[in-house]
Amino acid sequence: MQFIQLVIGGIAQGCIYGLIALGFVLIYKATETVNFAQGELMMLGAFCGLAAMTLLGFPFWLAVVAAILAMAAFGLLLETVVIRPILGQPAFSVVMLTFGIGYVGRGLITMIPNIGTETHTLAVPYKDEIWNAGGLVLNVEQMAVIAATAVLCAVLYAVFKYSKIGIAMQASSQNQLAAYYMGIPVKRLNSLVWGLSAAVAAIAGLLLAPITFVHANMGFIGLKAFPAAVVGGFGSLPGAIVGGLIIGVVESLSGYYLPDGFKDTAAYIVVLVMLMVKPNGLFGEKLRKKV
Amino acid sequence: MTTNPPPVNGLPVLKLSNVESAYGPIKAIRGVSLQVRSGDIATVLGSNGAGKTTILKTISGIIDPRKGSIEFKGANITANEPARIVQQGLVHVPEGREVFPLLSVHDNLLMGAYTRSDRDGVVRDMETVYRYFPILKDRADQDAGLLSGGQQQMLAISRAIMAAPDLILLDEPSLGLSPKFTKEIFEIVVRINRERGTTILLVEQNANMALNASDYGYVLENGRIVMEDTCARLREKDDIKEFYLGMKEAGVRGERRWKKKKTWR
Amino acid sequence: MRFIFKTDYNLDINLAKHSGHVFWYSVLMLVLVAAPWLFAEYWLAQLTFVLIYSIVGLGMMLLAGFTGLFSIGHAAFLGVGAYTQAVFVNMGVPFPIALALAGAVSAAVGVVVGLPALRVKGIYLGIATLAFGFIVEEVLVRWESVTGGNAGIHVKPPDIFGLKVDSGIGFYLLCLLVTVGATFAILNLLRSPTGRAFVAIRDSEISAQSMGIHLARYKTLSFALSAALAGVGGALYAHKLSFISPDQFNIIQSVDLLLMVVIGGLGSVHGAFLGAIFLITMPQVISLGKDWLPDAIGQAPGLQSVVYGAVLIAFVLFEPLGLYGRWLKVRTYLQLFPFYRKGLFKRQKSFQKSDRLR
Amino acid sequence: QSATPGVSKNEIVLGTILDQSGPLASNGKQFRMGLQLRVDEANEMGGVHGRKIKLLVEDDNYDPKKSVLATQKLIGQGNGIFAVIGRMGTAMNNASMPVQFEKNVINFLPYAAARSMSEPPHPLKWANQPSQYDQARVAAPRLMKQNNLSKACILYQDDDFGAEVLQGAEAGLKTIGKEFVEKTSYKRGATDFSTQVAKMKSAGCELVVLGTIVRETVGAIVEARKAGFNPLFVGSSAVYNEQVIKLGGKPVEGLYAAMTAAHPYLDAAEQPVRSWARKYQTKYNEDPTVNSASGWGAMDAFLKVAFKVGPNLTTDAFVKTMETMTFPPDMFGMAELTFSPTKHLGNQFSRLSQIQDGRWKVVSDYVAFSGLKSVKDKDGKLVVQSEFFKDR
Amino acid sequence: MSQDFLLSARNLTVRFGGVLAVNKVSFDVHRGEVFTLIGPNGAGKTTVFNLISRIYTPTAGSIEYEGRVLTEQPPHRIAALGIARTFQNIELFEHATVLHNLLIGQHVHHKSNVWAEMFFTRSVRRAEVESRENVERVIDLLDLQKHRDSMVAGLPYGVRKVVELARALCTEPRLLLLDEPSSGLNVEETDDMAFWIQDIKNELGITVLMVEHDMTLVSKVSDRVLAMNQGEVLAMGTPREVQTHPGVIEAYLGSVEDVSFLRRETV
Ligand SMILES: Nc1ncnc2c1ncn2[C@@H]1O[C@H](COP(=O)(O)OP(=O)(O)OP(=O)(O)O)[C@@H](O)[C@H]1O
Ligand SMILES: Nc1ncnc2c1ncn2[C@@H]1O[C@H](COP(=O)(O)OP(=O)(O)OP(=O)(O)O)[C@@H](O)[C@H]1O
Ligand SMILES: [Mg+2]
Ligand SMILES: [Mg+2]
Repeated sequence: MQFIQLVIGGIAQGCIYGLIALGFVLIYKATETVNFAQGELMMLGAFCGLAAMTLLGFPFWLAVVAAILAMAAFGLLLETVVIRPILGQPAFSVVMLTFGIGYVGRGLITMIPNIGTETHTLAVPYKDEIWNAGGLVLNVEQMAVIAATAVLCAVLYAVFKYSKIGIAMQASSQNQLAAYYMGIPVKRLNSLVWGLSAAVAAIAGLLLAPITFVHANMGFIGLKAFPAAVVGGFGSLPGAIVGGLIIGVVESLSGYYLPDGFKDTAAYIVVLVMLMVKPNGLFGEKLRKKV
Repeated sequence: MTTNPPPVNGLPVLKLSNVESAYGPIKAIRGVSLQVRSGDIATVLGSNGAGKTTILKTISGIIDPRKGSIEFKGANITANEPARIVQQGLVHVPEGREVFPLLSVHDNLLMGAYTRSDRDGVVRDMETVYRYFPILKDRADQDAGLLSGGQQQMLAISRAIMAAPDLILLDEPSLGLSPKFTKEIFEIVVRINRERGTTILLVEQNANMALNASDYGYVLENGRIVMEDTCARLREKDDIKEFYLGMKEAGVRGERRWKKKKTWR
Repeated sequence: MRFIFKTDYNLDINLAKHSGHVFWYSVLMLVLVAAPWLFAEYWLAQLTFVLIYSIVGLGMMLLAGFTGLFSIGHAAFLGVGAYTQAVFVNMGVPFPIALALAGAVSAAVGVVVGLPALRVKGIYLGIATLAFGFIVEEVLVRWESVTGGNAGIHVKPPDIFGLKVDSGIGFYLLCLLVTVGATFAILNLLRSPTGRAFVAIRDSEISAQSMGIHLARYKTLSFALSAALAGVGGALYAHKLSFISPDQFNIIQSVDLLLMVVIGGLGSVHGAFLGAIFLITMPQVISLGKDWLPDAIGQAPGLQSVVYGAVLIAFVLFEPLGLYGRWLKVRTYLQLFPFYRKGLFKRQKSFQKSDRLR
Repeated sequence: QSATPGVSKNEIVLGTILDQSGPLASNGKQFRMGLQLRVDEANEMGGVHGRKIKLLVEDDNYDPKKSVLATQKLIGQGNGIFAVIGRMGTAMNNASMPVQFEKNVINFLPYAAARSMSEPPHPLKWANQPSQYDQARVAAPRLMKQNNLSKACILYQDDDFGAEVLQGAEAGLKTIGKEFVEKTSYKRGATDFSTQVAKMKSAGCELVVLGTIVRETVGAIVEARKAGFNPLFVGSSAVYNEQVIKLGGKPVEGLYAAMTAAHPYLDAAEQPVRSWARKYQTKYNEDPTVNSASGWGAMDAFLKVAFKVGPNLTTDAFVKTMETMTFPPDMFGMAELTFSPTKHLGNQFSRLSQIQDGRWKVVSDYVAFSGLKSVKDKDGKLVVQSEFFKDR
Repeated sequence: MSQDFLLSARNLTVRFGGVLAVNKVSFDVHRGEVFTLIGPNGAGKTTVFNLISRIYTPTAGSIEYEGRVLTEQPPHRIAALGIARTFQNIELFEHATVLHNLLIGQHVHHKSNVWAEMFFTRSVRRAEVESRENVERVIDLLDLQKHRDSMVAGLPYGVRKVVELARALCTEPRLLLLDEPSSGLNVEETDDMAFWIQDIKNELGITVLMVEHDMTLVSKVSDRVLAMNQGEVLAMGTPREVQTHPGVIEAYLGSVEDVSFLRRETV
């Protein structure tokens, strides 16, 4: 029983990692950059929701929609203002940019008087609700995360696999020059991707808010989502989820059965082991240049 | 488009006036003016580093010219977004293949048709392409990056065909192709030109092929156009014969030692 | 413009390419040696930190800038060096020996990290080093008998076989010595076959291999050298701060180190120094600027990180080659004056190509 | 005039180094505003013996290295500073103190509750906050005894702060002959406490000592309530915070916390606190917190000493005076502070507060942790006895 | 194994998933000859090169080189054994100068000792000067003087091909593998290439194994030619023999020699 409860807890936590990892993978698949500001976008999304509910007095669901839209717009803006000017530079430059964006995002939120430095709660309708199923405690907040993660993953997977735009996004990440030659509007797609990933971040932020609270540093949880994405194979959407679940469950079990310290490093140990055994992750493509 | 009217050889579909492009401080082409008439095949000859690729890249908006202007179908497309230029019906088959290595061959072809919205036409052209290059059909699900060099070249050309453009810029299409396929490629190029009325601007090291297949030719040296004429006449020029067609009087080894360098300046 | 007529291959090999180099670098050295008598103590302390971070930066530069391997866990090596130094110095081991040990232990750890690096690259390597950084931090926390755990440990001042260096000036000169030594070692390495092998690996692994470069060996070597430099830097850091605790070597520190080399200018030794200067002076500049701003902004928490992030963004956007790149442009401008043409440094359109296939 | 750093004819320059942009920016900001409020008040009244107070604030991002640099900057800049007041964080203080002591700069009432703020003794070290260690040492055995509990657990943050609480609580339990049945920790910033709670639940704990700060406190308690695990929770002064109530809501009812200064509730009974809070509110447009009160208090203490020293302010004179100081309890309910040449930690008391009906209620008098001893009572049971022990 | 064979492949077979890229291919390369592989696109020529330079491992079969089993050597040892190659798609160190590229070619000839290098001892300096002299000889041979200090990234395609050849020569190989050396070169440059290959064979005494599509070049320089098709050996012999082999004409050369049929006038 205890074991099952731990696994359930691990799955719930894993879905959180997976959800954030989805955001990483999305950007990576479409632009081949790693967005170290994903956590901050998530934080901004949560603050948007908070603002919509407290300042504008929106009901919860409306606030959710508003926050997602606002963040999508923000993502577009971000792309136009800071990412686009260096489009085409090595991916690493963009990675550095995202560090900068992260700093600025966190700083700006912190600068808001009386709000930025505080921790807030988001009044979600299902707060603190639990289902008791045969002695197992199921947390509604976590169930919401699980459900949303599954749906998002399926939708994004389909987009990348079957839609022309999704394939074009991958194409421009693999060879931008060729994408231009084909008439793919690389810039527009790039905006779209950033908008999309900011929206995904907003969803993650809103789902996480009841679990981790809303505060300027809530984005740091993203540091655990990286290992999740890597374990699954960085370019794979289902991989992000599976990676998240693996890490969540390993964390949960090692937290209970192993001495202190293992829970917090479990994610990192798992990722190192994975990289030794299967360097491209579970679902990662086997990449080899043909000469 | 397959539905295009038969070729009306006449009006210039592409017109470069006084174009100058540079990489940083290095000027690669200067004062280049050329025209390609609708329905024609035009070719640019030139030795290594003459600036042929640079001309094509400037036309398709990959590099912005420092000076001069480029007109396509009467509209000024100087320094436009590459994507916009393609939408107007100008496709560039780049030097060095530039396939999408991690997409399947099929998806690569699909990307070639990105700007099109007529599904039926795309399906039809896909079949045409597969008929031209059956190996691509066999490998439709393989990652394009794993194709052999020549197969990738076929894919690059096919992608351009998939776009059903009005003008194709071809940068060394025969690079790395077997002799048999080189001929076939040129046949295909000529066929596309004849059957679909697609105008073609061709850059090719195989001058013999190029001069035979084209209507009009330009010779480029050190970034400047030094000669232009119909191909029929170019084929007869001594300089062309010697330097581009390899018909030297004496292939003596010693000659190379003091390198008779061609120059028109 | 300066034209140099070369008469000997040695001219290409020498570090100083012409007499101007010799002159200006000698002047710089003189100023640095005289610094304790030129600058106030506060500025000297800053300068000491700059030197320490330059050493670490050299290591980062070797790894990221020249070998093309990015580490997001480099603070771990800094930490290993710092703790090794602290433990040995507190045991009474003389400073030079402890410093060598700090470098060696870090290098050994670097080899261990380098091993997975042989199989993964790009983002995977980044995450592997990130993971490794967290694990080292955790070990420092848990291995209380040696590290003192979270409470941290105090470090005794350096003792060079009986000669105690407990003044700021003495320690500064010590750091200067180590920095100069490390810089020459790296410069020499970079003009030797090993340095070329690193660059080859950065540009194309497949052809490096076909040129007979043993990828595993050189990648590990790069990791080891980089870690050793970080370890030496960490050891000096431990002395300068005289108190170390595990959380000083966390992810934020690692990111700072990465930013340092990026802002300095990846792929140039100068960049390591310029980056270190930037990293240390930036917070000072911000807090100076604070007083000029209205209170609502100047005193607002978070200002520092906004400015920091904004500067970083500005650098990537406007000067991707970092401070060193900017300096090169200024220099060229001056040399060409008055013939400078406007388009000279116009950025070319460039196109991203997948790093996944390299 | 002597060449005392930071003191000039009409100015005393003080420095403080606080986290203004890092993980504890919120506390740092409130503390800074508290300090500044008192400075402004003093300057409006003409300063100290004709000298205006100037407070230089540095942000260290909760990073020891930056803290050292900031300290060096403060002491090296212009005429230097007379004292560092209320510097935040244990590691930051530990790293910076040697640097400033070299320059004979006092470390005055740091905003850190660790033993190293007053130990090992140093003439320039002056602290007023009972350490987390001592708070836990008093609170844990006391609640055990009071409620007749037998099994205690601890959940602590695995850093220097958590270690203080852990060691203190362990020492305290030892006085009543007990040990923790479960010790479990988490990393700073953790959000998932399910395994920790599961561990403590299966150990059957009745008292859980929390070496946690705000969010983790709430996270852990909420998780426990969901799992149907309802022991007594007690934390150090770090959980004594309005935020805990705001975030936690219902589940955190009943939580105990060790504390000294009481939260300045605006509708609080005492008039002086009310008018102080109003002043604060008008100045900063936000409600004061216990951090603001601590900042205000620290500056207030400094001013009192400086007044007492007289017009000839030197470091030596300040230290001499400080060694004789006794500060009566202030309006926030801070205990009496007494200092002596051998006693550099002013406060040796802490008390307990509990969340009742969404408010912190003080539920005990001050308890001294120095005089604590355990005695066998007539039944042979161990009892904690203290000269100060006095339950309400 | 006879001393005349520098390299001999026996029953080489490689399978990539469903594709049988090379199927039971055997051949011998004699010391001091130019041996050419031809064949239609996708015949498996480059794959054979990749097998020799150990980028791929054969599914079956073996390669012997100077009496050693090559397939047991790690990839980085190949250069040290005296085998150098060029790549079909050019794999240069883009962000380095031509000189730098060529110096890397000298890598195998240095016992690099990190400590000595850090102090840049006299012997390191001597070795550096020596490398430079070797490199300069290659630069002279291939007429690369004016590109010596240019960044590779900015060079035209044709020059890069030459630089890659030069880099391979700098490893001072005994066996040189050239993958389509003339692709992207015009007639005149191809002529130069032919002369160079002959120089390399005759003056430097290096054995050349080449993949090439330009039949003029092939006939000019090769001693023997092996034609492949779909991973299998189709024909082997002198250039003349192979060019007249019906299977080769059918699969590779195509039948029409005259290309004037392309002209518009003739349609
Ligand atoms: N990225 C670049 N950076 C700097 N210079 C360049 C760059 N690309 C080309 N050049 C220079 O521009 C000139 C023209 O190059 P271009 O590629 O157009 O020649 P080309 O005629 O296509 O030659 P090839 O036949 O080799 O393909 C060359 O001298 C070359 O050195
Ligand atoms: N790594 C690989 N994975 C899958 N298939 C491969 C791989 N490498 C080569 N192939 C396939 O093996 C076949 C032979 O390829 P190879 O590159 O050897 O051809 P080639 O003879 O060099 O042709 P070309 O003249 O076009 O360069 C091709 O069909 C190619 O698709
Ligand atoms: Mg070209
Ligand atoms: Mg090939």
